[in-house]
Amino acid sequence: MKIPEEELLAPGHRGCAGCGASIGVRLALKVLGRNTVVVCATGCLDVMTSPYPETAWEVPWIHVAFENAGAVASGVERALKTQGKEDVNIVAFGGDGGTADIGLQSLSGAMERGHNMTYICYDNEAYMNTGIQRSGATPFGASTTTSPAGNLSFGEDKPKKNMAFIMAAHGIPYVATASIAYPEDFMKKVKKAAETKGPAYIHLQQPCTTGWGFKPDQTIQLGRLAVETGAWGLFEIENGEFRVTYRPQERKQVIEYLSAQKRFKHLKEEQINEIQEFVDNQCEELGI
Amino acid sequence: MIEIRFHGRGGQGAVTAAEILAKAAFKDGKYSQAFPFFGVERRGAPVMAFTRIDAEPINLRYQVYNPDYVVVLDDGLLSVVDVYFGLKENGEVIINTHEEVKSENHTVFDIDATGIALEYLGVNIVNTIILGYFAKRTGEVSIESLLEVIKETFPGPIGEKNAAAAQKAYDMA
Amino acid sequence: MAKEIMTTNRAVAEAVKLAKPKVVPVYPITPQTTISEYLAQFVADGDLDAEYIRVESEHSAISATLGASEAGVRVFTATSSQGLMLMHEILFAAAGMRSPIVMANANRAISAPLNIWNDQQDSIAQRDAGWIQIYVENAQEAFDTILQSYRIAENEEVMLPVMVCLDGFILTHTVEPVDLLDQKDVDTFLGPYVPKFAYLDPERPMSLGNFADPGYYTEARYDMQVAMDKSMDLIKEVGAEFGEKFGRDYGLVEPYLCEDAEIIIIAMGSMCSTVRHVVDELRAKGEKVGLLKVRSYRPFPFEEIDEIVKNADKLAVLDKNFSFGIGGALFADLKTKCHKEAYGFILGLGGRDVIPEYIEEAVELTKNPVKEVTWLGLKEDE
Amino acid sequence: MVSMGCAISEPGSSRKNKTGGWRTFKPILDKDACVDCDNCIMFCPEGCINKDHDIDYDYCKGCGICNVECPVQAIKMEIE
Repeated sequence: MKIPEEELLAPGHRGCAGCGASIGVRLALKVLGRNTVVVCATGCLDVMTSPYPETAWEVPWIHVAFENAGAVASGVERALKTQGKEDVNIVAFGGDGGTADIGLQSLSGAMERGHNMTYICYDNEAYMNTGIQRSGATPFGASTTTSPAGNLSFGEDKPKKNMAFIMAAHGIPYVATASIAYPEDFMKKVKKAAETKGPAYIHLQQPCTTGWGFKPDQTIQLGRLAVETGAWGLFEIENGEFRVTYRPQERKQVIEYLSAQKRFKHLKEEQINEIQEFVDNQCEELGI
Repeated sequence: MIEIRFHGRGGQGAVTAAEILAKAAFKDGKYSQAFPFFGVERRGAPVMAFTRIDAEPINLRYQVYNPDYVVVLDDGLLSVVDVYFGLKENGEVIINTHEEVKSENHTVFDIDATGIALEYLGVNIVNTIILGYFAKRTGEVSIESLLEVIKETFPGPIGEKNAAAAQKAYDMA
Repeated sequence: MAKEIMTTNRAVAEAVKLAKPKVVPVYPITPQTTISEYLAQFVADGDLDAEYIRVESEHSAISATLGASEAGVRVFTATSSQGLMLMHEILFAAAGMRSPIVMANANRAISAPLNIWNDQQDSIAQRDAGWIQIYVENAQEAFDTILQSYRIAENEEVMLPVMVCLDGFILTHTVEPVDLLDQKDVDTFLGPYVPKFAYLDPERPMSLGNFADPGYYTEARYDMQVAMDKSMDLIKEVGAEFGEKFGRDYGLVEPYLCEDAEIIIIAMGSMCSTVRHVVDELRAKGEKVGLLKVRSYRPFPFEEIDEIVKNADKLAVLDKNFSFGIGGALFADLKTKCHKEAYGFILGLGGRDVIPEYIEEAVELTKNPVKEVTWLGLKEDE
Repeated sequence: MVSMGCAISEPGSSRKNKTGGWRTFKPILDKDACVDCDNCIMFCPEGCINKDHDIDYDYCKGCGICNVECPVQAIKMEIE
């Protein structure tokens, strides 16, 4: 795959050193090109890229609120349609909180109505913008500021919400999971999503140096470990057809992934085994 | 100004009757207003609707408390609702019934609108029929305007049938 | 011009059809529902060339409306009560992003207790959102005001959304005569909407809805106040131009027999009609009473009001809303700058019928005051 | 005072905000060792490495991802 050179997310943005979200956006925009309108939910991405009077966006961009990217994108899509600009890529970015929690209703509405748009959830598995609070996408065992490990707690006690399958249940033509550590796989999926007539959803895992607790240079390493251990699976569901897009040759033990992050540091053998079992089951279900 | 209060049950078309009457009066060149006492009641529950007709523009924005006429679409309501409430001294009541209804204080006209409805429409929906009767009995609205509005409100054969039924009631009055 | 007879909701829908919005995201709620139904039918029949978005909530209705507006087209939405409350957050965003949205609100009480009938608490609760708010008295004014609102909202010096407030059921579901306008006249009056400042277009990339730190936020809000001030003249200008063209003129306020009035009743919305009727009756008895209808509640026309009430002895302010701990919002707002002897009256909450007796009682209590704020028609312990 | 609705009509204007000062460690590329895999370009959160693998130090925050992801260790991190 030839990667376009043009950068449509300008430097000078306020993302953390080693920010995974900006990597995800950069890669997506390379595929989407200039004929794109971006709708952004409130979150790290919006705050770090749009401090007035400067913007990091080279393409038209709009942010309104936390929970309504799906609805705002719906309005944008229809308005552009009435102007004969149906060829413009409409892409919405929402974090895991803005997607799996507070924005789920407006996203569901947009998907169900069949708007021609791509929604990309950049999932860093907690509310990072406000200081690492638990979201519906926080994985089992992760310690966050609102699901902290403590004398009586091992952190988050529920598994991660399965957004890709929830979106697939809407019967939309294209759903995929991706990781910033597998850029070609991700970019192919963005291309497919953009070319899909109707709604497409991509759930992009994006390690977060600040929220997960690892050194900024490890962002890609962590993404890779998530996939190589099976903690995060890469697949797509195209017109209802499920396909794994990447299989690790030999799955690593999940402890390698967990022990590289501060948020899992407190876990005891018992919970690590539980997570390993969960990951094994998940991989079996997905066929990884 | 004359004020009319309609009593019916949800689904019988009392609100539509009030609107048709207002529209017909408007067609006659008068000012008019119609509005429901809109409840959360469902099909079958008692409902009310109001019409005001005047030669001048109408300024009143509250319910009709002292009607000149009361129109009752269903005599079953007589045991549930005080349909005579607030009726003006010389006010008149028109009731859909196949029995004779008497009131000590008010003039009551009864019409078997249900009979006509079943004959002409095949269903017990009497709002247009009772308006036909109302037109003749009260003279507040012309039958021509009334039939026109009925046909506009229900386009096609249903409107024709309703208009014929209203005409029949008009002729009976 | 064709004179027809229809509900206010229908009149609103007819005005919207003539204004030709390109995107209409709307969610049904009593008593706004028939507006959304008429518009759906217009689109289904090809009478309105617009994208009708069947959103899943009012929050998404206003969000999609804002998105479409920012994408550069004329838009419309409508709501009521709980729906308007659900929109609350995005109302501020729409005003802050200077989006020229026109929205109809069918005024309805707020839960709890649950109530579907009219009062004005819903829109009053949004008064600080940065929207222009115009309260209409009848179907004709609703029709005319929707059209004028586009001119006001889309004016380059204003660029603020406009909320047209119409009393639920009392107006929305009442059939009465309305003069409609021809498409050609409306086209000339409105002109097309051409976005100038902010729009989403790949040919000219802009970032909208940005983050502003303490160094800019105050200025952004102040600019809105400047725009709100400018809208004051514009509402009058547009109302006057409308009058010249179509024979019905409008302003920020509408005085009725106020010149020599000793007591002026101040009110908003549909109850002004009944107040006129009471004023006529009291005048017939020799009482010098007048009505000052406040049409534009935001911006609040202090100067106009001052000018009209300057010779009156006392003011009786009627509110279909209540700000707990203070009184009615119209009364409280008026008192901030107007130092006339004024009394506030709360009435018509949750659909309680505003009957002439209440208005007469308000006049009596203004003559012989007992307290500053009185709830009219309040049932004591039964 | 501010633009209408605080809209920003200059795309990519965040370039005015030089983030090079955030750096503690500076990546130095040995171009002779570079195998043109482009990992550093692909994974740079700032997008500040061009196609010739020149690093724009005006923006590089020194995260070190390029250093870690370089398959031939052609990028070294040096203290500023």
